[in-house]
Amino acid sequence: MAEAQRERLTDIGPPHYEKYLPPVVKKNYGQWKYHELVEPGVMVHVAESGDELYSVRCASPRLLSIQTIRKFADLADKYCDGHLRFTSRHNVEFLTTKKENAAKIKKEAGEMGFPAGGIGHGITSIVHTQGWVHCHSAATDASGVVKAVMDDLFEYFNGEKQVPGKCRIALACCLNMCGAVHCSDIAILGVHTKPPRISHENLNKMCEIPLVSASCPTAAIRPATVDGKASVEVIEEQCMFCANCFTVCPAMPLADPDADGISIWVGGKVSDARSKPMFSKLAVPFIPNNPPRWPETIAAVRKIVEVWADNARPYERVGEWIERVGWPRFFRLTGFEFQKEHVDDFKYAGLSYNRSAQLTHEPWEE
Amino acid sequence: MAEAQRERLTDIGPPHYEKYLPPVVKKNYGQWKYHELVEPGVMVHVAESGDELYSVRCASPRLLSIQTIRKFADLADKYCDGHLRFTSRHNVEFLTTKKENAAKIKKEAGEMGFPAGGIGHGITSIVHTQGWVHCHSAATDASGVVKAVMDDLFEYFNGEKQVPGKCRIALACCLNMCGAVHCSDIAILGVHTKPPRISHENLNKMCEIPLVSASCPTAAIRPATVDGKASVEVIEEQCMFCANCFTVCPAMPLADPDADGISIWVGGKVSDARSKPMFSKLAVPFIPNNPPRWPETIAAVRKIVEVWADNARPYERVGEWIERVGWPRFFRLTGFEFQKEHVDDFKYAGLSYNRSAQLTHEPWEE
Amino acid sequence: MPKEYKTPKLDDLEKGPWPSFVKEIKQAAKNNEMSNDLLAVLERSYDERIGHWKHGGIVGVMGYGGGVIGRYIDIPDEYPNISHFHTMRINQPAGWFYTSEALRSICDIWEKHGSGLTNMHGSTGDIVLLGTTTDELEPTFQDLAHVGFDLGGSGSDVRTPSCCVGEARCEWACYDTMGVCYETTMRYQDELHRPAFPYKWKFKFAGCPNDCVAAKARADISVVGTWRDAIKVDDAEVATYYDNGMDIFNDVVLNCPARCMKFDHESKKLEINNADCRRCMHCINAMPKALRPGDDKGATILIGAKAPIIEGALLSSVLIPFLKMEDEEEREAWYDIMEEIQDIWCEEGKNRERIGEFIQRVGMANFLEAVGVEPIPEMVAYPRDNPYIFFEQDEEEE
Amino acid sequence: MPKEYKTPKLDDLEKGPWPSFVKEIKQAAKNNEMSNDLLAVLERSYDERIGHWKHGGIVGVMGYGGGVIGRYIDIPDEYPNISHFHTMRINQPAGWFYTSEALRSICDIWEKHGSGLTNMHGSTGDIVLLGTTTDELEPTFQDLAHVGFDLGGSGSDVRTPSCCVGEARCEWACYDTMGVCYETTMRYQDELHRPAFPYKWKFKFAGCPNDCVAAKARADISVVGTWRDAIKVDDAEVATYYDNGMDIFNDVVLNCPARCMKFDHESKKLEINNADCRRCMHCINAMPKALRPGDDKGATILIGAKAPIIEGALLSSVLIPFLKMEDEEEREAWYDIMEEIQDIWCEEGKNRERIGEFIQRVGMANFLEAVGVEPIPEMVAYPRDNPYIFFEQDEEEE
Ligand code: SRM
Ligand code: SRM
Ligand code: SRM
Ligand code: SRM
Ligand code: SF4
Ligand code: SF4
Ligand code: SF4
Ligand code: SF4
Ligand code: SF4
Ligand code: SF4
Ligand code: SF4
Ligand code: SF4
Repeated sequence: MAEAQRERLTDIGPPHYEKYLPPVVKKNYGQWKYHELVEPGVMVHVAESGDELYSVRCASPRLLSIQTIRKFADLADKYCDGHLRFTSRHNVEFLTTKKENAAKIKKEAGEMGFPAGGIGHGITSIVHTQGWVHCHSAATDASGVVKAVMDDLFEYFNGEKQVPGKCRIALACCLNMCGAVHCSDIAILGVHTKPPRISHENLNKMCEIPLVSASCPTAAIRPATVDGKASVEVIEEQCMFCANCFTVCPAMPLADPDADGISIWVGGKVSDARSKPMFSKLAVPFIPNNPPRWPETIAAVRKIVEVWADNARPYERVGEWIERVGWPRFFRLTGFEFQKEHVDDFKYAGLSYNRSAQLTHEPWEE
Repeated sequence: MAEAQRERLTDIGPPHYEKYLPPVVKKNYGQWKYHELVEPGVMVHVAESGDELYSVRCASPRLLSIQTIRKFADLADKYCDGHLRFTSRHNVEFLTTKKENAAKIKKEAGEMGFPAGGIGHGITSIVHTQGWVHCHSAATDASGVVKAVMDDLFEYFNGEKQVPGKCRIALACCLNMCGAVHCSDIAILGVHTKPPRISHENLNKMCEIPLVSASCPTAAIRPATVDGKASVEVIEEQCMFCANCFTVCPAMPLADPDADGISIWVGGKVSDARSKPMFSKLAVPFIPNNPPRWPETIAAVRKIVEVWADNARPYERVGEWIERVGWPRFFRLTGFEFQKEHVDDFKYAGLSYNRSAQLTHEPWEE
Repeated sequence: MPKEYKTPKLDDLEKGPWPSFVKEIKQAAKNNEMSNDLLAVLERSYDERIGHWKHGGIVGVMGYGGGVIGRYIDIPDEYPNISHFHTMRINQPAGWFYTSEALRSICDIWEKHGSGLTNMHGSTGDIVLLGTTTDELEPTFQDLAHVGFDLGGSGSDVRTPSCCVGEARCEWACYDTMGVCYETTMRYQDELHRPAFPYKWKFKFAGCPNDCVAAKARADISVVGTWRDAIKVDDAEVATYYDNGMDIFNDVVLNCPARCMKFDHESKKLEINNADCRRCMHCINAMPKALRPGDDKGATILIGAKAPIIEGALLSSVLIPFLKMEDEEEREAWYDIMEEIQDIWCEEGKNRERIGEFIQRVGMANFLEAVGVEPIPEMVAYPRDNPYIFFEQDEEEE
Repeated sequence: MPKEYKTPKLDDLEKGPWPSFVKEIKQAAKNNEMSNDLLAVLERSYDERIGHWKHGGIVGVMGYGGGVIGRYIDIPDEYPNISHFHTMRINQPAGWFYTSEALRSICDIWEKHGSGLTNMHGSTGDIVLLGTTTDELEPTFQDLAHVGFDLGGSGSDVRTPSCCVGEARCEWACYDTMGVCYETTMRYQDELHRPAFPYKWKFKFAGCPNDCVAAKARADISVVGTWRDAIKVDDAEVATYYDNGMDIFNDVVLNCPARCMKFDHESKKLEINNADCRRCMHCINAMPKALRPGDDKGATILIGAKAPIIEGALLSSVLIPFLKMEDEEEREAWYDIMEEIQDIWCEEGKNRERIGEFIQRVGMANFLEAVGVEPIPEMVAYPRDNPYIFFEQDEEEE
């Protein structure tokens, strides 16, 4: 398929964004005055000049076929003079200066299977990763869990149900956390729970033993000779299944149908609004993989959304709410069991102990 | 002086406190209703029964001669039916059911040199330690610094000057921190800043080398043979002058007239009122010892008290105020230089970095 | 016509209101053998509850060290069409703006060379083209280049920078995120394409502390817009919010982390002590028609966020409290500091040690000293609370 | 008549309004050679800016391992009267209550056997008798014993427990601090006098979360009073505070960390959501005539505070959220847990490792498991935020 004649281009960088900006954006660049939610999934930005830009945000599965992308292009041609964008959470936004077009886009995109929503207080799409679709490291699937959870939470996306503030859900299929789930209101995280199975046959051929030993955060790996072959051994009690060894050495896979599964984390955020950025904290240590619908995972996520929606004050993110009422309340309301696993034992563990006598007390809890 | 006839008593424990309680306390034990500040240094507790107990709190240098203790006893006999107590911060309290006696106690104790004060919002006595009076480990004196500082802050003790809340000052003469200064609004801490001088002659005779090596939190000490003698050496760049080696081995003194001095810490608290307990944080890394009045230390402490008193809201402890307005403000208002030493590098250092974009900005600061 | 596989488990995921990735794969699979095999192996993973991908070897395009993730299946005999299934990362246009034409040009190329499946976008921000063979990498790359697209980062290099929509559509943007993101991307073309660092390095640009690109959680360098002067208050609009039933006191004033606002119910006036304001954005978020960031705008530069592997997740921390981003000189000074930092990291950093972990290991103060930046209180949440101070031996008398 | 020393530096510290320790030393020095030499060596320290005390050897009284701190001067030739200058720690009565008679009995004994100087009190809580010789230790001890006093702790033992004044004079005490402090002290006589632990162990008893004995910062076990039911509100007194000009809204409601209070200016009523209340004490502190702790009183038990040496300072953390302290059975159960903890610490603790450091080292969850206490969310400020979980190998399927 090589076209021998063609000059070979490198390091050209991405296209300059300006080529793709709608005229109204070019004209009012840096001159926006305020915005308003028009209806679920539709907002308008008003410029100092008085110009208006309507954005219709539509759900996307992120994993898109070229066929669907072409349909998006067609819709943009029909109503937006060919202009559209994607968001930092992978939704697609159609951009038009005409209010009536916005309504039409919402309707047609909905009919195509890409409903509008996710603006304002509510739940938008789940930032996620590859899972069984593409990654060698996955402890769970990504797209399937996301689809199952979002089907279940759809009423929080399309504006049917109100919540106190933004609630960001993210999924990563292993501890590498490509979805950056460590700062999400609700994080769904694939976990391995069995130590690596070492292929002593191949290890020395495929991997450098010092590199492998050095890769382990807990120093659980040491060089060893097994069946006369240079290899490594893992001190199993010291392994916490991070799979970093597997990242540097394919001869140490951890994946296991029964031992792989999902953990749920809550209360992270990135914005500085009101409170500072926070990490997500462990809510449920382990739920087995149960495809195609992961019902236990769906239930756990929904439970968190519901107790938060019922109890938080306006604007309170999940973590802010829990900080106010305390973790004992969170565990009691969700019914999640508080276990050994919840108590931190990594390097900053000491600071996670409750170093205060400020406590709420049982008789008042439902 | 042994009285051979006498039975040898051991493990009798302390006297039962009941023997020493004033009758009004015995009668109303656990039945107090409320208290009120009567005048600086005098408060009254009112019982459910209506009984009243006046407490006059008088300053004490803590280091007391038996002659002075006997004078306290005389005063207690005169006005309190012989009843008095000391506080957890080493002041002396005279206890009487008669309001008029309270005033007299205050007057007479004041004349004796033990003025009343330290109740309510204000500055009470400085919890402190031995210093050059008794301890081998001291990097500064204790009693002398306390005397100098309290002379200077006296107006905050006797009620002449008002402050927003309680301000607890503590002093410890070395990093062992016998004064538990690590949670004080203002802490005065003696510091060594030169590594131990090893007496290779004696070390092996006086100390166990493995114990000495193990004592160092930063692993700066390793066994070594010096001039043919088994001893240890200190990797000087790894030493942070904690003197723990000296605690276990007298052959490694750190004290040095020029390198010893005082550091000032702020913003700690122990109570759970409003905010949770907090550690004190470094304000001034090093002030040389300047006896008998330690003027630079006095000035630094006063500066903190003044900026706090001028800027904090009612009830705000020093640390609560700084948390609200931010450390940049604290450093600007006090004029203390922010240096390398202020940036933590011990094990939880990472959590002390400013992990947020929430900032105040310069143009608004005076 | 591709082989027809039974996929009962996946079929279940075609149901329901949320758009279905299964439908997408099936759509592509109609005339693409790779996507068809992908469908089959995914169903198998759903059955077996385990993935079937192997570690990728080093594959890529000539002269580049990044931009392609090699991927092979562990049962190539059964699914020969995806025995190779590499992804290509294509550097997105800043702010993810497209024209329909631009999108179609990508689709056409990917139809020709790959699976017909994409991620719009990857979580770093790239256009991810999901699945092709080693042979197709170079032709795809050149076809894309000739319509104006280039590869993004992977491996130990500068990763594809990304940014929030910023001034293009947001009234709160305190600098031109898309402009600076583009400028940075172009400036780092070499470092982006030719891994030469100890580990990856991510830039993200957010126009204000809301941080709509989640930089503070996952970028080695986060550039977060902010302002120094007073919040602009439109008194009439404040009153309108109040009249329309907004609980300004509970929802705005009480939520201010600096506790620096007062609202008077009678006069309906909101008073802000701007000296204490922390630029958290909350009040502005809550009342977008009434409040706006000031005019003296710029950005705070933070450093060192990352996911947990290896030493634990990190959040960014303040490196430069305020930089005037529209001032080219200040931007140049910033690029210089970036270079200084990268140099030191390249010299002293361990293999697979992100800059945040590097700073944790050597200590912030030592790091700053090496980079030639003065420590200031804005950089810390609080000064040290332990007395284990490494006083320097020549300084103790000062 | 003792030798007369010139002490110009110390003399300066006789001036000023705060009571002077120099006056105290001089007073004692009038007819005590030890105190007189102390004065001289202290002046010398003020001149030289360095102390003159050496490490103490092991000195004490027969059958006890603690209670005395040995101390020697490094220039005994010049100050022979203080060549020995040991301190004795005498267990104070709970709450530091005395009669004049009791104080005089101590003074008389110390006049006979020691320097005539004391600390009332040491920062652990003991009566500290400052300075005597090895020979005088046993006679002093027995003289004290015959007037009812015993030695306190030192070394690796239970240290002298101490408590706030509690029910003796405080309306907020949620249990009898002095009673429990005394009971504990008596119960631990053996452990107090005969060091057999890896390191020191301190008990402190505070009647409420104000913690007037600073337990949470410096006790291995902090027993902190609290209550479970509603705060008692006297509406009329609330109104009186308001009428007298108290800014209830700013000073009370806004300072509540749980944000669980409402104040209505019209009705002057204060409403507390007691389910959310954290028992921080602030509102009660601010309005002592109007608010009081509830009736269902008890204590929170916290564990593990200490000063920095060796692994860094620690604050106490929650071990038992609520214990009914007046219930003897619950107290017994608590003593049992203490014993369990001390046993494990004695077995597994390193030399000079406080219980807090021990817990940090082995991990809270492992520690709890060893002690047989269930982990509950009250024990943590927040659950783990890192995914490095040591799943147990038999449990993973549950
Ligand atoms: C389009 C997008 C930026 C982009 O360049 O793509 C965007 C756009 C806006 N964000 Fe955002 N945010 C976008 C991702 C984010 C993210 C990043 C993320 O979720 O990964 C965050 C940080 C989330 C976090 O803290 O974990 C984010 C935190 C905010 C906040 C702060 C909310 C809070 O209370 O913490 C606001 C303010 C608000 O909502 O009041 C905000 C407000 C806004 C406004 C109102 C700004 C404006 O005036 O235009 C925009 C539309 C509102 C909306 O979506 O509700 N945006 N916003 C992103 C849409 C994602 C999506 O498809 O749903
Ligand atoms: C007498 C004493 C207890 C004892 O058994 O000896 C005591 C007695 C009282 N304290 Fe205290 N506290 C005493 C040491 C403490 C300590 C311990 C310390 O300083 O080392 C603390 C913890 C300090 C800290 O957090 O760092 C302490 C934190 C409090 C607080 C909380 C203040 C806050 O806002 O954080 C209150 C409540 C208040 O003041 O409103 C309080 C309130 C009280 C009350 C009002 C309680 C009452 O109703 O009787 C008592 C008199 C008030 C006063 O002194 O202002 N007491 N109080 C101690 C007097 C020390 C002295 O001589 O000055
Ligand atoms: C494709 C993508 C996930 C996705 O579906 O969106 C991805 C996929 C992979 N990431 Fe990632 N990462 C992706 C964004 C991220 C992010 C998010 C971000 O960039 O904002 C993170 C967290 C932020 C951060 O960098 O800390 C992330 C943290 C990791 C890590 C964690 C280690 C670290 O500290 O950097 C690894 C492990 C490694 O590098 O060895 C990793 C490694 C990987 C590898 C290369 C697997 C490996 O071990 O070699 C994955 C290839 C999967 C595949 O087969 O396609 N990926 N990875 C994202 C890149 C697409 C794009 O270019 O737009
Ligand atoms: C006398 C006293 C200071 C005072 O002037 O009040 C004191 C004096 C000494 N302490 Fe202390 N400590 C005293 C209360 C404390 C406290 C406060 C408390 O108990 O509430 C602490 C902080 C809380 C804690 O325990 O963590 C304290 C933490 C230390 C440490 C720190 C190590 C640790 O983690 O325990 C040491 C070093 C050691 O044990 O090796 C220490 C060691 C010492 C030694 C024995 C010196 C040594 O290295 O051997 C001091 C003897 C001085 C002398 O010559 O008289 N002292 N020491 C206090 C005891 C009097 C009493 O019994 O009432
Ligand atoms: S999170 Fe893990 S499994 Fe998922 S894409 Fe990233 S590296 Fe692969
Ligand atoms: S999975 Fe992680 S903890 Fe376990 S051996 Fe591998 S690198 Fe070490
Ligand atoms: S703080 Fe240090 S110097 Fe002072 S008494 Fe305690 S151990 Fe001695
Ligand atoms: S003073 Fe502390 S850091 Fe220095 S060598 Fe001694 S024990 Fe180690
Ligand atoms: S980060 Fe700020 S400037 Fe950028 S889109 Fe979000 S709200 Fe607007
Ligand atoms: S931006 Fe945040 S800190 Fe500033 S006034 Fe508004 S709410 Fe308060
Ligand atoms: S701790 Fe509480 S109960 Fe004890 S004296 Fe202080 S305020 Fe009273
Ligand atoms: S005790 Fe503290 S938490 Fe409870 S209502 Fe009063 S101020 Fe709020």
